[in-house]
Amino acid sequence: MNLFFQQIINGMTLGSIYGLVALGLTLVYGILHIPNFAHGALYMVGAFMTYFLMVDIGAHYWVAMAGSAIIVAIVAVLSERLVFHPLRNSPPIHDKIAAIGILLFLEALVQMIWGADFRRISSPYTGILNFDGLIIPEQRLLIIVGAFVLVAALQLFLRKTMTGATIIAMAQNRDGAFLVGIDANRVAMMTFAISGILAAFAATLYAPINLVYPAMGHVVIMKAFVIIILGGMGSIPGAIVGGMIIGFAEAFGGFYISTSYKDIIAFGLLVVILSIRPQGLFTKGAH
Amino acid sequence: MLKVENLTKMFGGLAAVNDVSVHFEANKINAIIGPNGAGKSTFFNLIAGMHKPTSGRIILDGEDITPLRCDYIAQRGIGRTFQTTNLFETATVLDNLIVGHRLRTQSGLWDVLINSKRLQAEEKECRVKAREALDFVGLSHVENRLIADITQEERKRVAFALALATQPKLLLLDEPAAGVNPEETVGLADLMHKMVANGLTVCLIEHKMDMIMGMADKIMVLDHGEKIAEGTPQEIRENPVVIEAYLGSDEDAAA
Amino acid sequence: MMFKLAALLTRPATKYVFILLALLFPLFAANEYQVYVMSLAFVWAIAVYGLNIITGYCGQLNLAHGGFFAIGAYTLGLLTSDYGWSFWPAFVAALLMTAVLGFITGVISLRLKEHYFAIFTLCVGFIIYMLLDKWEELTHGAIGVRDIAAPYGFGVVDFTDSVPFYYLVLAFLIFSIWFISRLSKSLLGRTFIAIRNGDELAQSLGINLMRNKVLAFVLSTTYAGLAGALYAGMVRFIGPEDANILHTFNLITYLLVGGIGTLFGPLVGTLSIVWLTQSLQFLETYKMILFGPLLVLLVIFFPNGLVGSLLLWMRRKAESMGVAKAPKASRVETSNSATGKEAENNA
Amino acid sequence: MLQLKNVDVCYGSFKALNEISMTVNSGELVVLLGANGAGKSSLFNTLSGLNKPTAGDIEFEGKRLNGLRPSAIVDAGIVQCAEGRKLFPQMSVQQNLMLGAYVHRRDKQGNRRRYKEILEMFPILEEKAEQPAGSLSGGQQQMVAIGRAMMSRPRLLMLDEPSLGLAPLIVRQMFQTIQQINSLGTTVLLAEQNAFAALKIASRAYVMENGRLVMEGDREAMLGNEKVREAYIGA
Amino acid sequence: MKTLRKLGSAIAVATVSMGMTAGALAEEVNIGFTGPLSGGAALYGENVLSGIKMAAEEVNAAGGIDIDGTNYTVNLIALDDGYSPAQAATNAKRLKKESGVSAVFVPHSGGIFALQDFNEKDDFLIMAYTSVPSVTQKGNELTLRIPPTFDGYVTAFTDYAMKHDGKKLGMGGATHEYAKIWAGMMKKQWTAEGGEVVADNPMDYNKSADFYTGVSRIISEAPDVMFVGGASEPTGLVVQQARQLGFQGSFIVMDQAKLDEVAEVAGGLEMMEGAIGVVPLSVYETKPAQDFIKRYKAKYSKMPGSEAAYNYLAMHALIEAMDKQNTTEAKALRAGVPEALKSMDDSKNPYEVKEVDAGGGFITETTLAVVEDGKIVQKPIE
Repeated sequence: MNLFFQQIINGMTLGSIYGLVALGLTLVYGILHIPNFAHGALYMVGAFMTYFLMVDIGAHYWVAMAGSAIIVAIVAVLSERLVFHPLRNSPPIHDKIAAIGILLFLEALVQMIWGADFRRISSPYTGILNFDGLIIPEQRLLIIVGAFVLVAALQLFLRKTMTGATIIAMAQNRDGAFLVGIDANRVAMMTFAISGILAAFAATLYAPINLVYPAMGHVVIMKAFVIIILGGMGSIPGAIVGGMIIGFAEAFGGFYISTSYKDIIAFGLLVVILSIRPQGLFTKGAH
Repeated sequence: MLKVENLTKMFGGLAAVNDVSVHFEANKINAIIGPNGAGKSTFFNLIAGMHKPTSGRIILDGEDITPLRCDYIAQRGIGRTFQTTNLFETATVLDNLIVGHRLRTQSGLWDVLINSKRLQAEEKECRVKAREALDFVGLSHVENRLIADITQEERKRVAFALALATQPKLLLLDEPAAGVNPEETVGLADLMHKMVANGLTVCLIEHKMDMIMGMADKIMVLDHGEKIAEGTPQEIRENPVVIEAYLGSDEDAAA
Repeated sequence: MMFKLAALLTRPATKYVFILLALLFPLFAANEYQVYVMSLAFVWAIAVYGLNIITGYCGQLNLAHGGFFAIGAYTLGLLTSDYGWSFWPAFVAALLMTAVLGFITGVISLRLKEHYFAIFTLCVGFIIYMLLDKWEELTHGAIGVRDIAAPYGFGVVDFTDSVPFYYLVLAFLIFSIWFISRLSKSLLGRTFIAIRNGDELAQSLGINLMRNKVLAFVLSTTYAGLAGALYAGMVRFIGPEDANILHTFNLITYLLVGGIGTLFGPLVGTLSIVWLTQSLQFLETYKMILFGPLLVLLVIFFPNGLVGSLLLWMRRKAESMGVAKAPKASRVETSNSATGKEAENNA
Repeated sequence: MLQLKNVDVCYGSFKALNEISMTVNSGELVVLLGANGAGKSSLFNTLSGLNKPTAGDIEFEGKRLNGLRPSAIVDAGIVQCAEGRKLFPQMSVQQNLMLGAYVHRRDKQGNRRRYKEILEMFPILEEKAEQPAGSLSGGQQQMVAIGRAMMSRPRLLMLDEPSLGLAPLIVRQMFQTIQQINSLGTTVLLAEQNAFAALKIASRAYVMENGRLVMEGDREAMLGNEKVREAYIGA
Repeated sequence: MKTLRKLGSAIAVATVSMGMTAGALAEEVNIGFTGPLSGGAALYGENVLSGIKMAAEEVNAAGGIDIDGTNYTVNLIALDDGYSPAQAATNAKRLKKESGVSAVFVPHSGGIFALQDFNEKDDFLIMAYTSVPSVTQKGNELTLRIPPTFDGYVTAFTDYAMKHDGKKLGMGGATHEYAKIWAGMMKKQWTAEGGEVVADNPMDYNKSADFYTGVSRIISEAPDVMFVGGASEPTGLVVQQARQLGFQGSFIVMDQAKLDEVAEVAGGLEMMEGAIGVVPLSVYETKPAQDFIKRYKAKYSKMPGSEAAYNYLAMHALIEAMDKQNTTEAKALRAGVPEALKSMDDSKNPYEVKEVDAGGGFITETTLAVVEDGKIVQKPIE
């Protein structure tokens, strides 16, 4: 029975990270219609920035996390200004290829600076909580709580602030947003910045129980795409729920079915769901 | 030739087309008018098979085509144009039109591979039909121009020609004169008369009233998805219900 | 001057010159390595031509293409190494296998539109990769497939040598291009392009969307399978990494750089990028630092690809020079404007 | 207040607006009449900065508007309440309204005051403040749209077919409201197909046909004019 | 700064090698490398390359080598193959045809198999860095296998673990090719000696985002010993998570992972109590090994792994063979390397490899180390 709860914890940990990454991706898609394949690279850069700030500068974990978020936000905004903005009228395939260009560049750049070594970030929370045999390392708890707080903060920002409202407005009715005088460029930059910040937070939360290396974004980004399709592209709750579905599917599938095939589970799930419901789980009507 | 019986289409809880029955006669120009959002485009999409009606029947020359998929409906002889037509910008006008007759041909992959006699014959036939259609709309002279290089009005005509190349019996035209300058509108109207003179039945949605009133044999007025009037232009112009739908009633203004 | 040169390039007879050049290439290649790279580039080019059918002509971005390439390679590899088939029967089997699997995938996936189709096929590609990696009983998993048979030349030529193999690949490439050029001008090709121009328009012309899309998809996967089978016969060792999603991205890059939906774009794109990456090899780890931005710049400044941009430039030039008729070659070329996203309002 | 001189707008080779010259004076309620496709929405979108004029000049309170971005035009005091309302359907009524004040986002107090005024104008919206705008009835949605536009404190309010798809009784209320807005000092430019009702509250009117202004005149002159009728139902 | 220097040297190597093809610097002898320098396995490739590079630079600093009376410096040309066999084959063709190398270092078996297809025909020696036994069992006459095959380890580790820890084995190794072959032999040996494999759950060490599920699945079968191992760092994570989940038994660590590096990630040697693995270089107390570590640390400011050390000694042996045989001809080098291993200075041979078997594999003494009381202790093979 404990093993069962153990998988629940594990599913929630994974789901939280996936959800955070997918959230940034879905925002950018929902508002700007860019499937940003470079998002995984932002996640990776986030982890390296935290590593840099902690190991080379000696910053505290939380300070490093904040610093990393700022830097990645800047990188994300730069990519919007320099790459996606000039491509806004091109066919969608061009966005995808340009995103891949960014991804290759960022990965090579990080590798040039830090090398390809596996690196470790240690968090100050190394304790392990033991509830009658149910083992929860503190960092995992932190991930779950952290993701919850971030999602809540994002919701507050989007619902309660004027700036946040402009982002939602742009997603819900582009023309309407123009009519009330919202500046498209501002929103685009803001959206990219938020997606970068979320990626950096996710990476920093996750890094202490994982490794930091230039190719670390690959699998995460693939799953994030699965998640936003599952949850409906552009849907915020969809990203969270989708993240949890994939997290749980992996945890339980990996445990009760097969660890080797656990990565297939996420993708297989999507294929099955889309075969039955071409518009995704949570969207109404066809896309 | 086209009989529509109690056609209804619900989107969610909303009736976009509500219990519309109408009969379009062959060799006539039939117009559908109505304020914005009256359900005109939905009505077209139902006839062309793009949407399936919630209830009601569509009968073309005695055959119930309601359950058919839209490509079969096209083969039965209903051609249509759209408000905007995406064409192959960097190909010539003629090249764009050749595919129009595709639905009357058979050749497939194997014919391409062996360059069969059938394929050659059919390609020739398609080319001939495309030229005929182009000639019909009066654009023979731009045959070799690229789509990107022709005018808006010529594009409209190319779209007509594309629909004509399918050899339809009934042609549905969705706002054919939208985005066309007034002088050119007259030419398009002439073209529609020519279609009817050549045995086609035309059914169009249009907002340009002067054009409609001058050319339609029969007008159906839709408002809020319902048919509120039907008749000749003269009847329509004098119909108080129509006037109210368009101009608002004096009663409204009395406030 | 430039224009005359370009006009010369687009003249129909020029293709025979290029074929001649390709035939003579092994003679003036500096060494066997260059022949080898050229053969590999041709193999990739065949796969890119496949991608061009479904994505360039039919307008559906297929991200599982690399996966089908790998299926072709694995079918040939496993049949020859594990089941003792000889090369050519296994080669035919590889084509059939990719066609059949392409058909099944197509029937399911082509109901989806735009990004949904793209991401769906991305997942299919990833599943193919995972299955090749994990289904050890069949594929040997991570260990890969060794001892793959080389094509035999029926006692006439030895295809294990680089130069004969080069000619073999060249023959397949020429056949592939020839078939596509015929296809793109045929009624069938026009049907595909009509679908790219818009689902609704195509349907109103009486075109059976699903049947034609699936046909285009199957054709494209078969091309991928052909390329994969040749690849297996050339490298003679394959592993799951050959199905890595990055290969699909590479193929798309080749297509886009050359010019999507153009007849010679796939070849030009593949050759230029393959040789470019080879010449950037001296940068070792850092080659992507150059390559990444280069890709971005290309996409921004040459959105129609090299071939597409050349043709467009030719047309503009021809107009400004008062040449009434556009160059004939552009007849079979397509631009990607139709696959463009809905005209977005960008203030 | 607003002056257009020979404004052209082309979409490709199609001239959507052809040499439009018109004037709107401060405090007026000017009606723009014309059938669907006559170019009313094109004109409005051009004034809002969503379309760029290909020729001519647009001046507002002495300031040249050509080529300004939509946000700058709202800032300058012109706002459009577009056809089809263009609300943010999943956002609450309150959020929709507050977003209308986007260009004055720093003036929180002023916005709150304005918000109260809007609710006084449309009391029903106070009850619905927390509901998603998309769940409201058509008339209520139109109120939100007008309210949202008014939140930006425009000096010129453009209304594109506000009566579209509304029940007659609601339409009547709508015109009352528009008149009220105008009488409180906001200049109004109104495009309507409900010609009679619109003319009743108008000070002046223009008639558009095929992208041109074909007639101009005051209310009385227009009400009895056969040409107005023709513009809608044809000769 | 370090990176700028790296980029600088890369460009320098490149310009030199391009100059080479032009024939400008005739007194250089070229040696090739193809391995992963980008992508997920880039670290591994870089480590291998670092050892080879170090050897080449040492030789050049000492004045190069003499072949037939002419003095040559060694020029290493490294190409990235991103772990792809096809790209490795392309690179090898290029190295051979454009730079005329007589030997190519390849650190992955896929690439090695791809190269073995044509290396005899094209006449170059494959310096194979892989423990996969079959690379030297297929009769390729121009292949040298640098590290020991792992069959020795498998037996030794199994013997030790059975005796000290128990009969129930949980398999939690990696999924890449090398790990798969290792695990296969491990399983066979374990059951052959009367043990029981209670769980078999390999995990993707290079890509997996999380090992929690996999590890808990193994632990749920209550094994006495857990087989782990891929690259050192993820292995450390697996060990750490196993301990966190309450696993009390010992580990058999596959030779790709180094006990000391694993411990660093796992959270200290105490997490690894009872772990059995190969003796890490850092524990070698011989003078050649310690000297090598010192020099390597001075150069790269990190601890060398065995892939650096093995390739370092192999490069030295190769160059020594050129010097001794007075030729760069591949067959002569294949014959000359065993001689060179015997005759070359011990300082160039941190593992003191002295012999090559008939198939072309370097013969290394199998070693075994165990973590005892928080220390890595070398144990005799029983």
